[in-house]
Amino acid sequence: MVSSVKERVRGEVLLTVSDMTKTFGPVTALNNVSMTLRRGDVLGLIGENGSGKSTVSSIIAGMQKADRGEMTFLGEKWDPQSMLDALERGVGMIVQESGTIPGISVAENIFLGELYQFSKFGIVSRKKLNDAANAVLKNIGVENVSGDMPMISLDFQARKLIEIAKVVMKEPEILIVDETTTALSQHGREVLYKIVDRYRSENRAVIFISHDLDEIMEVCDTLTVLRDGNMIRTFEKSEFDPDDIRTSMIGREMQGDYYRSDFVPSWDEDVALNVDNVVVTGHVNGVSLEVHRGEILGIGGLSHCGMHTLGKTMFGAVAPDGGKVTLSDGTEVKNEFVAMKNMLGYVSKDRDNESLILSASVKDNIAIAGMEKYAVNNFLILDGREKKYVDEQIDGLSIKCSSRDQAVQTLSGGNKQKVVFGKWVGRGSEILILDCPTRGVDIGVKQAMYQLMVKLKSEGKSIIMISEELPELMGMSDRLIIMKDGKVTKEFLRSSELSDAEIIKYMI
Amino acid sequence: MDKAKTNDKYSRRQKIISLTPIIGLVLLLALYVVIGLIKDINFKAGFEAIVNQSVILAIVATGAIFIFTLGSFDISLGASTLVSACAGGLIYNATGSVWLMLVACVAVSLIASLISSVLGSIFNLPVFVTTVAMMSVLSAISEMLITGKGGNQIRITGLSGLENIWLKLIVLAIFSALCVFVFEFTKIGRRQKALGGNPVCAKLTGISVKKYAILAFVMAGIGIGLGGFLTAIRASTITSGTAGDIGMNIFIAIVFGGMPISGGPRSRIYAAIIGSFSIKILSQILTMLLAAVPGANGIAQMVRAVFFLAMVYLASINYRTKMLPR
Amino acid sequence: MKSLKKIASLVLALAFVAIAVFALASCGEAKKVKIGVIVADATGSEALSFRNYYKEYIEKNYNVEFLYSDALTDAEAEKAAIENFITSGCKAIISLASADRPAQIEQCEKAGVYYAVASGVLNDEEYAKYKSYKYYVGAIGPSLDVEYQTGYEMAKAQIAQGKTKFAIYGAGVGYRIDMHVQRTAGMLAALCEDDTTTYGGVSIPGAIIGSLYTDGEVSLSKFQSSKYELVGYHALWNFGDATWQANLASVVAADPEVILCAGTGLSVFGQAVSGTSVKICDIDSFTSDYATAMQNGTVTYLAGKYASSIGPIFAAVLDAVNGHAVKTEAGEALALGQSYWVATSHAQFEKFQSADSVSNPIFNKTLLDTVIGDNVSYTTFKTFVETDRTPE
Amino acid sequence: MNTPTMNNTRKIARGAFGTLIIPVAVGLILWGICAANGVSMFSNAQSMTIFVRGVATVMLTTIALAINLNSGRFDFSLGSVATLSAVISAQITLNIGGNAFTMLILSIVFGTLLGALSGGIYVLLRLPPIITSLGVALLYEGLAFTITKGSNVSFYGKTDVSGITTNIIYMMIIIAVVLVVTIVLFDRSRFGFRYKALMAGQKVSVNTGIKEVSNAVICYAFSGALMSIVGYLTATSVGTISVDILNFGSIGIMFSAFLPMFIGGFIGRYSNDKLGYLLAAITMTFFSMAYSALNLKSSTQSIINAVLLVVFLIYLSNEKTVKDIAALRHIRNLFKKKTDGETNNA
Repeated sequence: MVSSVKERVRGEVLLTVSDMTKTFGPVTALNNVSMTLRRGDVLGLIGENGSGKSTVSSIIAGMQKADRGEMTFLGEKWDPQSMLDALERGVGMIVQESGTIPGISVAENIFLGELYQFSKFGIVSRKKLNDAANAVLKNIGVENVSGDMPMISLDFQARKLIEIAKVVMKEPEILIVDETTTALSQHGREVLYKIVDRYRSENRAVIFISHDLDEIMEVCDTLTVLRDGNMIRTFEKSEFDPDDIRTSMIGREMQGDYYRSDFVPSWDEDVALNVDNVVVTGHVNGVSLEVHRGEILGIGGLSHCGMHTLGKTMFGAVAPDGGKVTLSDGTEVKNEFVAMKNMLGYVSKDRDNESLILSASVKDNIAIAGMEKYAVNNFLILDGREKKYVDEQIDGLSIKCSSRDQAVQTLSGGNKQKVVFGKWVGRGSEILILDCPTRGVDIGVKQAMYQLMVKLKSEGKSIIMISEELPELMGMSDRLIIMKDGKVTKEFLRSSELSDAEIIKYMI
Repeated sequence: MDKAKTNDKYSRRQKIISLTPIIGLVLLLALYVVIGLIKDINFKAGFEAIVNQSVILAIVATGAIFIFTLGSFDISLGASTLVSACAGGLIYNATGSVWLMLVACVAVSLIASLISSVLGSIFNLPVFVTTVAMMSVLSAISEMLITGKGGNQIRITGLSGLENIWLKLIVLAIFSALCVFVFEFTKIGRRQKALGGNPVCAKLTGISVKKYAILAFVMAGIGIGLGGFLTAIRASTITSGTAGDIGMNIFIAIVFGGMPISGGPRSRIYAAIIGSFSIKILSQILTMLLAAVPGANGIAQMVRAVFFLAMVYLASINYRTKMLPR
Repeated sequence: MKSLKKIASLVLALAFVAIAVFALASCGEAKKVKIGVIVADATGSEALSFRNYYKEYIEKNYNVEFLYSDALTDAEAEKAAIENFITSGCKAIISLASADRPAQIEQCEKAGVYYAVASGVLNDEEYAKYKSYKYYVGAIGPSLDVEYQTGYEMAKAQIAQGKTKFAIYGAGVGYRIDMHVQRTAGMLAALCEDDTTTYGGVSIPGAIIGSLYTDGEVSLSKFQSSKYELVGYHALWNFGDATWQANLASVVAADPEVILCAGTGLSVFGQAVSGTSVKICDIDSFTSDYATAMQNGTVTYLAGKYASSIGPIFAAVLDAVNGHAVKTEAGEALALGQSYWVATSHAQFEKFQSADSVSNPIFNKTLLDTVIGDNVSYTTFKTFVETDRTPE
Repeated sequence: MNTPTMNNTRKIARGAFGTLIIPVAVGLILWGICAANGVSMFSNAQSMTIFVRGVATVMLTTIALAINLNSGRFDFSLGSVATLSAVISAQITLNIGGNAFTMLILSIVFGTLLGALSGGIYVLLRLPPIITSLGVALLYEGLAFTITKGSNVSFYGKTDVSGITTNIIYMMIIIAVVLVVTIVLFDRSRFGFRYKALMAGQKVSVNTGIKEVSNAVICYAFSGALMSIVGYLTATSVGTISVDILNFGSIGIMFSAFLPMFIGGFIGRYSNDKLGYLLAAITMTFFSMAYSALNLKSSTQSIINAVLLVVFLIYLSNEKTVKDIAALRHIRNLFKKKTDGETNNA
C-alpha cells in the first residue's frame, strides 16, 4: 500500500527500465532491455523459453538483481532488495510456481512474513489474523474460503487464488502476473481478469506473462516480444496477429506446418488400448474409450476433470477402483511394468518431478527405458552400445546439449522434454500417453513435437494426447474426447469446422 | 546459444570436484608417509595395519552403497555384521568347516537384510526406521548367541591361519568386482541409480521400487556377510562389542569417499573403498601424532570430525542452494 | 573456476599442515623405548590412576614413552591397537584389556614384540600354552582366584559384623566380565557357607560361578536362606536409562543393611544411598571420592588396587626389552599374584592413599631399580612382587 | 476432518479420547501385567521420583529431536550436546563451588550455545544436516573427552549440586516450564508461525523473505537447551558423567526418542503435539517402570521396544491421515532430498 500515491493519472509513467543487462555466466539473459510502463497499461510479455521475459519481470519484482541498467518507479530510483520489499513499495508479482504452503492455514499463507501486524510481544493473535484474511478474500471476490481453513484442504485452483490474494491485498501499483493462468480454470481466470480490469480502470498497471498467445492477445493492450534477451518488437492491440507475433518470437518464418496439415480423421481398425469403465475414486468416474493404431486421440478438459489421472491409469501407474485397461491381446495393464513390457510410454505433465531424473545425464535419462534395445540379453550393459543408442536419440530429436553426459537439469525446458520423448520414442513405444507434452515448451520445440507426433502416427503408433490447451488438441487429434468431473462428456471427430466455443461448452 | 559452453565448464568443474576424494586419499597417504618417516615407523607393519583395519569396513560399505544409491540408509549394518560373525563362529565351532561358516555368515546377514527391506516394502515403512528397530533386535540376538552357552564370548580357534591381508584383499577384490559389475554394467545398477535419482520417474518407467530395494539389501547383505566372515576370522573372539565401529563409520566412510548423500546417478562404488581407506589412514596418522598425549583419543576424534566436514564440504561445493538443505 | 581455486588452496593448506607437522615432530626426538598400553577402560578412576603412574612417574624416571590405546571393547579393536603400536615402533605391549589375550599374545609373538599382562593373569590353561613363548613376559596381578577371594572376604567381613540383609551390585556381570563374575560369586559363596543358605540350590563355588556366567545376573529367586536376606540386585552402568534407574532405586528402597559391590559401587549408588542408612562395600581404587565416602560412613569396606601396583610388570617388561627377561627357573614366563589392599576405616584409607601417590609411589624408582638390570633372578623378582607392602 | 456438523461435545470427547487412549491403555495394561506377576510398577518411595525424572528426560529428548526432524533436519548430535554441556557446566560448577541451580543455569547456557553452534555449522556449510550433525556429534564427543582428559566427572559428596533431581516438585516444574515455553514458542509466537511456514513450505517461505537461517539456528539452540537439561538431569541423578562416548557412543539416546516422537505425533492430531510428547514420555516411562518391576533382561527390553516401534509405525503408515505426522514424512524422504537442486542459475 503505497500511501504516497494521491491521484492516479492515466498515462503517467510508472516504471522505466533502461539498458537492463543480466548475464548468467557467459549466457546473456537480458541484453540492454528498455521499457516504459504507464498508468492504465496492461502489458503482455511474450517470448520463447529463455527469451528473458521472466528474468526482466523477476528483476522488477525484486527476486534478483540486474548486472547493469537502471530502473525508476514513480520517478524515483527503483532497486528493491527482495520480493517482499518490492511488494511493500508497490510492485507485486504472482509467481509462476506454487507460492503457497499446504501445511498452514489460509490466513497464515496470506500474511506470511507479515505476522508482526497481528502480534504483541512476539505472540500472534489468531483471531486478528483470520479476520484480516477473510476481509482480503472477500475483497477480491473469492468465496467459500475462509482464513482459518488449512491450506491443504483447498484445491489447486483455490490455492492459486490465495496466492493472488496474497499479492493483490497489498494493492501494488504494478501487478506482475507470471504464467498464472495455466493453473486456473475458467472461474479462476475470471477472478484474475477482473482484477486486471480493475487495475486498468484504476490507472494502475499490469505486466502479464503467458505462453498462451490467445489469452495474452485477449487480456493485454500492448504486447512486447522478447527473444534471446533482446526486445524485438512491441505490438499495439490493433496490430495483434498471431502469425506475426509467432514469427517475431522465433525470429524466422515458421517453416512447414505448425499443427497437422490435414483435417481428415484417420486410424487403423486395430484397437491398441481399451479403457473399460474405469473408476478412480474422486478422479475418474466411469470412463470407457478405445485407442486405435495410427490414431492421435486427444483428451481435453479443465485441469481437474480427471484426465491426468486417467492418463496415469492407462499406463498402470494408478490402480483403478473399478474397470480395467486392456491391450489388444486382452492383457490387463495392471502396473507400469506390464505397460513397459507391452510398449506403452508415458510422458507426465509434471516433467521435472515425474519424467526426468534431473541430476542424471542426458544419457542416463534416455537409456534407462531402452535397455531391451541395447543391453545384451536385456541385462548386460556395454558402454559402446549404450552410447550409440543414446546418440541416435540425441541426433534424431536434435537435443541441444554439450554432450550426452550433460546433466538434464541444466537443459532448457524444451530440450528436457525432448529428452523425455527420446526416452520413449527410442525404445519404440507403440502407445504413447502424452500428458501436456508441450507444457512449458517454446514454440520452436512445440512445432518439432507436433511434427514428431505426425510422424509416429504415420508409423502406425497410437498417441493419446492429454492437454489443457484446446488449439493443440484441435490441431492434432483424430478424435477429441472432452471430460468433465471424471466423465466423458463429448467426443469430436477431426474437422476444420470445430470451434473453441462449441468444445468449451462440454468442459464447464 | 552459449549455454553449451557454461555447461561444459560446469561439468568439467564437476569432474574435478568428483576427484576430491581421490585427491584426499592420495594426500593423506603422502602425509602418512612423511610423518611415518619422521616418526620412524615400521612401514611394513603400518601398511598391513591399514589394510587389516580398512578392508572389512570397505567390504561392508561397498555393499551398503547399493542401499545408499536408492537414497536410503541402513543403520543396522554394524549389528548385522555382528550377528553374522556370531553365526559364522558358532557354525565353525560346530562343524569345523570354513565354507559352512562362510555360508552361515552370508545367509544370516541376508536374512537380516531381507527382513528389514521386506518389512519396509510390505508395510510401506521407511526402511530407515525398520533398520533402527532391526538394530536393537539384532544386537539382542547377538547377545543371546554370544551368551547362549554361558560366558561372554564366542571363541573360534584354528582359523588364525586365514588371518592375513591377502585373504582380505582377495575377498575385497572379488566382492568389489562383483559390485562394480552389477552397478556399472547391468540393468540392475542402472535402475538402482535411476530409483535413487527420482523414484517417481523410475516407477513411471516400469521400475519396481520394492524389487530393487530388496535387491539393494541383498547386495548389502552379501557385503555384511563377507564382512562378518572376515570379522570372525580376524577377531577370533566375538563379544558384544565386536564390529562395534562398523555401524556409523560406514556412513562416514562412504560420504568421505564422495558418495552423494541423496544417492542417485552420481553414486559410485569406489566411494566405499576410498572412504574406508581414507578414514583409516587418517586414524593412523592421528595415532602416530597423538598416542602419547593425554585425552588424545578425544583430540583425534575432533580432528577426524573436522576433516570429515571439510571433505564433504569441498566435494559438494557445486551444490549450494539458496535454501538450507534438508 | 572459483572452486578450482578453493581446491588449490586446500591442497596448499594441507601441504602446510604437513610441513608444520614435520617441524613439530622432528624436535625433541630422543630414542626412547616405546611401550604400548592397551586398555579396556580409558575413563574410570582406576584406569586413570594407572595411567597417571605410568605417564607422570615412570616416564619421568625412565627413558621410556607410553602410548595409550582407545578404550577397547572387543578383540578386533585390541588387535588393531596392537597393530598400530607395532607400526609406531613399540618394543613391548602391556595389556589391561582382556577380550582376547591369547590372540594378543600370538600377535605379539609373531611381530617380535614383548607382551605382558598387567593387573590380571592368564588362566592355567592359557599359561600352560604360552609360558614358553619367547616374547611373552608374563602376568602380574590379582588372579581370578584372588578376585573371587576379594568378594568372598568382603561378604565374610560383613557377616562377621552381624549383617544379615544384603543387596548385590554385580557391575559387569551382565557383560560377563570375568573379575566381576568371580567377585560376585565370592560374595554369594560366603553367604552360602551358612547351612540354610543356597544359591540355585547349591553352595559350591564352581556351581555359583557357572550359573552367573549362564544367567549373566544374580537371580534373587535362586537365593534361599533362613538366615540372610538378599533384597536386591543391580548391575551395569546405563546411567541415562529410566529402567536402570528404577532398578537402582528399588534396590536402595528395599533397605539392605549393605550393598556388596563387585566394582564402581560408589559411582553407581553413592547418590542414591545418601540420606539413608544403607552402606556400600566396594572394590575399586583409592580416589578422593572414596575418601569422602569413607569419612562420612557411606562406604565401610573398600578393596582396592593402588596405582603403582602395575610397577613390577613394567620392570619385567623393561628387563625383557633390554634383553634380560626374567624367567622362572624352568625358563618360563612370569605368573605372579598380587592382592588387594582392604580399607575398613577412613584412617586406614588415608594411610593407603598417602602411601601411594604419583609423586611418591610404593613402587618408586629406587624400589623398581632393584629388579631392573641384567642380572635379576626369578627369586629376587618373585619376592619383590609378593612382599606385602600394605601400609601398616 | 473436523466437519462443522460434528457437535462440539463430541469433538471434545473425541479429542480427549484420542489424546488419552494410548497412555491410559498402556498404563492399565502394564499395571495388569505387573499385578499378574505379583509386582508393582511403583513399589517404593523412589519410584515416583524415578518416574517423573524419566518422563522429563524422555519428553525433553523427544521435543529436541522433533523440533528439527519435523523440519526434515536429522540431528545425530543431540546426545553429544547433552554430555558436553553437562561436562562443561559440571567442571565450572565444581570449580567455583556452585550449587544445583548454578549448574542447571550453566548447563542451559552452554547447551544453548552448543546447539546454536551445531546449527551454525549446518547453515554455514549448507550440507544436509544428517551429515553435519554426524560431524558435530564426533566433535562434541571428542571435546567432552578432551576437556576432562578422558576422566569421568564425579559429583560424589557434592549434594548441593545434585539436589534438584531428587525433588519431584522441581522436576515437575521443569516439565511444566519446558512444555509451556515450547508451546508458546512454537505454536503462538511469530517465530513459531515462521517455523511452521518453513517446515511446510521451505521455498515459498524463503522467497517471501522469511529468514530461514536464523530460524534454523534458533531451533538448534532451543533443542540444545533442552538436551542440556537432559544432560543435567542424567548427570546429577547418578552423580557421574561418563565421557566414555567416543565413536558415536552418544547417538543412542536419539534413537530411543523415535518411538515417543511418533506416539506424540499421533496424539498431537487429537490435541497438541507438544502435549503429545509429554503423554508419549509418560507412556514410555510406564514401560521402563514395568520392565524394572518385571526384572526383564535388557535384550528382552530392546526387542520389545523394537517390535513396538515397528508395529506402531505399521499402524501409522497404513492409516489414511499419516501425512499429518511430519517427522515420518521427512524420514521417508530423508535421503531422497536432492543435494543438487535448481542450482545452476550461475
